[in-house]
Amino acid sequence: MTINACTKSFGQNTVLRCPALKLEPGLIYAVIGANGSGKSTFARLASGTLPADGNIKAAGSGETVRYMPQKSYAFRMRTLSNILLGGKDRSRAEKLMDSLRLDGLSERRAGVLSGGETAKMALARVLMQPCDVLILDEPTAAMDMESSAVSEQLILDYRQETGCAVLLITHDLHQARRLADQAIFFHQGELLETGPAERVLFHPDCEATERFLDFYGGA
Amino acid sequence: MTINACTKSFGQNTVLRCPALKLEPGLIYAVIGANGSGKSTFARLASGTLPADGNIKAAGSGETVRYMPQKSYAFRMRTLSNILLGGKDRSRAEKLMDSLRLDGLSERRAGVLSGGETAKMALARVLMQPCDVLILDEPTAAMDMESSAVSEQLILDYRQETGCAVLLITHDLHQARRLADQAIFFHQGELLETGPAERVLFHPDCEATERFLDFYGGA
Amino acid sequence: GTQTTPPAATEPPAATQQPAAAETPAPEPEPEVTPEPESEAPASTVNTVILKEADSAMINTYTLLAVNPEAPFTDADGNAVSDVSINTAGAQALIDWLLSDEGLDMAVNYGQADYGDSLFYLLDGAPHYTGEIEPATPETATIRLSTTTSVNDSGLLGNLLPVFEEEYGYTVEIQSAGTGKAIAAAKYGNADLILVHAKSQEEAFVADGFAYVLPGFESERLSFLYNFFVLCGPSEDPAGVASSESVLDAFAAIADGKYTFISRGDGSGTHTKELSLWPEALGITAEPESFADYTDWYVSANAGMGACLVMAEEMGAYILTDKATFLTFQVNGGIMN
Amino acid sequence: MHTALQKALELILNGDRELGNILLVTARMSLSSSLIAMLIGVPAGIFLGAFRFPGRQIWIILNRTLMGMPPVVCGLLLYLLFSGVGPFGKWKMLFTVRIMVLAQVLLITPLVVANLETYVASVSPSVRESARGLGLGRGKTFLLLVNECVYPIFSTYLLAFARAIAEVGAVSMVGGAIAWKTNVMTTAIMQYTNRGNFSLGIALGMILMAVSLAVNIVVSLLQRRLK
Amino acid sequence: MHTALQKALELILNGDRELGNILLVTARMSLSSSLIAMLIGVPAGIFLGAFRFPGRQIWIILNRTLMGMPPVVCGLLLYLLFSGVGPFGKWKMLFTVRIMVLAQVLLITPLVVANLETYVASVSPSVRESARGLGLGRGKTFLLLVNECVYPIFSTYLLAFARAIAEVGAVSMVGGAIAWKTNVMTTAIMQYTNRGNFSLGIALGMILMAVSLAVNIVVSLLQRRLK
Ligand SMILES: Nc1ncnc2c1ncn2[C@@H]1O[C@H](COP(=O)(O)OP(=O)(O)OP(=O)(O)O)[C@@H](O)[C@H]1O
Ligand SMILES: Nc1ncnc2c1ncn2[C@@H]1O[C@H](COP(=O)(O)OP(=O)(O)OP(=O)(O)O)[C@@H](O)[C@H]1O
Ligand SMILES: [Mg+2]
Ligand SMILES: [Mg+2]
Repeated sequence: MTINACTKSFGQNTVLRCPALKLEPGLIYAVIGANGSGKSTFARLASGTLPADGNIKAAGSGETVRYMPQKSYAFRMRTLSNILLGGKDRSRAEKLMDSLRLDGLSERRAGVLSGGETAKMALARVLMQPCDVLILDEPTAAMDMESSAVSEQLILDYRQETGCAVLLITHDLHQARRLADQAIFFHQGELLETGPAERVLFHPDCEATERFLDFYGGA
Repeated sequence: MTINACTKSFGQNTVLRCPALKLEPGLIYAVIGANGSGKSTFARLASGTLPADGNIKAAGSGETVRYMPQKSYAFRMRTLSNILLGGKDRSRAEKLMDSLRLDGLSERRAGVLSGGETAKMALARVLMQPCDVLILDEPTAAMDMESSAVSEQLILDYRQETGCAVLLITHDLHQARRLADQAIFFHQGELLETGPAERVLFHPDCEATERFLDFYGGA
Repeated sequence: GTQTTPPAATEPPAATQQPAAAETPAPEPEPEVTPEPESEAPASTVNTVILKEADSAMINTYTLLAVNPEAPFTDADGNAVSDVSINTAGAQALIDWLLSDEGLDMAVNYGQADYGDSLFYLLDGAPHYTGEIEPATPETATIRLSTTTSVNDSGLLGNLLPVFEEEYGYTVEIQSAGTGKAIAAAKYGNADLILVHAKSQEEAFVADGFAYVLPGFESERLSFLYNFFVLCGPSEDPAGVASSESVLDAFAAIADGKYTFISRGDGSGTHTKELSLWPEALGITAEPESFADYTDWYVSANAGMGACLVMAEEMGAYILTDKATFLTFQVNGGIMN
Repeated sequence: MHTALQKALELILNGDRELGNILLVTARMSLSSSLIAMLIGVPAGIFLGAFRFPGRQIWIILNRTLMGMPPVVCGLLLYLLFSGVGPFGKWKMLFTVRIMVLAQVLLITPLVVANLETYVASVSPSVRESARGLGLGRGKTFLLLVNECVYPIFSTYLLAFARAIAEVGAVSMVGGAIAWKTNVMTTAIMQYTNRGNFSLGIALGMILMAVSLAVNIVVSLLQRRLK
Repeated sequence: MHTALQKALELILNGDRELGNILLVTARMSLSSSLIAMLIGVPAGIFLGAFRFPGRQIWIILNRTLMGMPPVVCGLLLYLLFSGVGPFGKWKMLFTVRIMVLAQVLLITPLVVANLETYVASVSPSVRESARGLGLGRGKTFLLLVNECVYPIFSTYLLAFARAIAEVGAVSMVGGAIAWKTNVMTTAIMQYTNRGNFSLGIALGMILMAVSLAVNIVVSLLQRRLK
């Protein structure tokens, strides 16, 4: 799938400038960058939930996209019903809930779930059906370590089964390293560097990337 | 400061059962536990934003408490005004914004900030004035690594200056280790273990704690 | 077009004239809405016409009553209330003026310009005032006049009162409502005088002690003007009321043939009059129960005269109205195409 | 006040036949008009609040202006349209409950739209983002929005019902307040007031408020359970 | 329709003195009553929506019932209270603009309260949690809630104003529709209609709607800037 070159501005504040991008099926792309560097904006454009400037469609047509936003929204219904919004397959929903340890919560109103539980519900929801491009905006930020690990495995499995491309936005560079084949680095709204994860995460070309990764050592 | 023994139920679902707890001034308490184990509920009770069952006040009286919720709320005003809600000292606000790299955003409407930016604003807001007990619910979960490191330093400085007790809820055990003097472990709504961070995080008494920490190795 | 039966013998000549609205330009209210010429097809204009008028049973007498400041006022729950403030001096001045040469003259001539006919006539033996009229003082300057819609809507008061106000410095606040409410307003201490047209209700008002005899007059009830109720209906007149002997026969014919009839149903003077015209055997009173069996033709609209005329026009129904209101309604266009 | 209360009780206890008819017509008219207004207004309001399309702002202002349409004007317009010489005169709807319902729907729908629009505007961005992210189409997203609005829908229904049952200007104009046919509580109150029978007017008013209170309690309980 | 439009324009262009007075009284009455209703209703609505206190649910239901109070009943009650024989008769307020404003305030305030309550209930938990966490007192929290409600406050104001300018039942009862004093647009429309002068009625209606539209546009633009 291709993502068209596009920009996004709010007022005179240009928040994202992104060249055309080709996503290979079956690969996981880690999207990294500082807070406010435009990662979520990129995800919104790529998923088609936000129109780019000039109403350009960022996402290529024909491919199906599934997208888990950074702020997961719990629809005003039970947790299980929320997950079934992602797809009708009940047994798959139950399997996902089991692995994410949400099984006791299926009848709880989704609005009262804890932060991590909400994130897990949203992840399960988005994984319910196959797609061509899966976009995940910091899916594990609110999760505990076990759930985080389970989630990573679920993402890998999903990629395996569907052969989709995955855009994974994360601040956890350990996670990026564990999962990603490719990495995309955003800096102040610019796509600054992209390439194999190995290279970008360990031997970046740009100085800015290097500076960003410096804090990795400290972590 | 003391936290009274209290429980919290929703319907017949008891979400938290917590014995009385004494917090020493000047110490940082890491609060850890799986998703849904009741950490945020504990924070809400301790901060007085949620009444415990029987309307018991969890927090002791006389002490001032400041609390940063898990979901930071951006009031409908500029970022700087949001931060000034925490205290009137403008130069302190600017210093905090500088260190958190929010300085360019002071005139931006807080509602449009990115996830990490919002968290940083909320942290700055809560650090504006001294208090006796500071409660932080996953303050750095949405932040990039540099901001996370800065935030940790700000928390340590604040503790230094004010001599307050800090309750720090976190899923990042590295962070807990770096900052915490004491650790509190919640398991399925029960306060299961508490003690010096060294011991709880490395040589826990309970089996459940041990199991929880197991995933630490994997991370 | 409009047409009428020849007037009964008792009439003053002026009242027998058919309203020649078309001939007389009506420049004051709205120049551009000229009433339809008589020759025009009925479908495009007000189809409701006067069928029966100037019957002796149809005299509509207007009466002034000054509210007695010593009246046995009670509140809504029937507890006595003392010291209700009534502007007696103002009420007296207004009554004096209305019954003076100037006032009566203006009243009797009102309508000539717009309708080519007077809307109100002077009653034989109407009280007449010739003395001085007190000018306003700050305490007496505001006069509260409670009156019926017909007097107000016909424009009579709007024509007369500015002259009085100008000359003597008063301000007259007119509340217009059905006679029932107009009288109730006075009973609740909200009017200094009333101008109404329902004899039985007036007499009850006097009997209850709410009116009093003004200095220089003989009676509490100062009846001074009259005009006629008219029975209107579709120009085709299916019940043939136009040719009936008397208005009572006309009503009987309507009831007999179950032709739709619109009743004000609101306790107004017109309603009170209408109730007295039905054959007694029907037993129609103000109580809804009394006509529950006649709902197929007896339409109790409980609305103002204008709204009822509209309804009559719409349903091709018969209706009792006072002539002044009917003429005003007609001049104003009544129905818009 | 005391007399009025007594009269109200008497009317009810005596099973006054006319009161029964008035209550029936009132219920028929206000229930149908408020429900129809909801059926039109809820989707329209959600649509207006959630989806961006050219001319949206104009529609919003137009709706707000319609909200300010005086009942008497609404009644007058309908009257002219449905009177014998008007374009719809052939339908013979004037002075029936049907046209009263129509007038009420015209008056209430803009209110419903405005209420829903305001609420939906605040939740729609998150809802639409999540729905879109799950590949849900416009139709499903719309249904989800309806589901998110259940609480305000109940509140709005109460508002709509309150207006329907309390309105008098338009209803008397097009319905004619004909006894045994189109006379409703408010027009009956007017009637008694016009006759100077204030305490009977207040008595009917009390009954009306009691009905209102009952509807409120029922709807509030329902709303509470659904929250 | 055409004649009516022509008449409306003529009335305005000729600077008809009575129309001028009617417009003035209408503006005075509807602006003051809607503003007073907001001053009372916004705080009350926010309070009811945000803070838990014993009896809160009862207040909400009570308010919703008041929302259903028919204008004629409200007018009637005030009429009786302020009549010469009523308990407040001495104040001589009947048939003044002041009592019309009072009646409108009684009718509109519950609407404002209900609108604000519904909205605040949805944002208040987060706002209060954050405010409390910053050690802000009730007063400050309340002001923050007001600030969060600016958008619905504007929408509600439009609703309040719309009702104030369009209402006829209560206003005619307590105001008496006295020419040059308490006659407003709606009562004037009623009067003209009663005299069969429909086109003048519609003409006034058009002017009223134009005023409404103008207010709407101004408020909508303001609201947009504040969003
Ligand atoms: N109103 C409520 N009704 C029922 N259950 C509730 C309600 N509020 C919270 N809960 C439940 O209470 C449990 C504890 O929630 P809490 O937010 O304290 O978890 P947490 O430890 O902070 O989790 P996380 O790490 O995901 O933030 C959760 O399972 C949640 O579903
Ligand atoms: N409506 C808007 N108006 C103005 N600026 C906006 C608007 N929406 C977003 N921004 C700005 O755009 C920038 C990019 O936001 P985005 O959410 O894409 O960041 P991010 O990379 O996802 O950050 P984080 O790691 O914190 O989630 C931020 O600085 C934000 O303040
Ligand atoms: Mg983001
Ligand atoms: Mg939590």
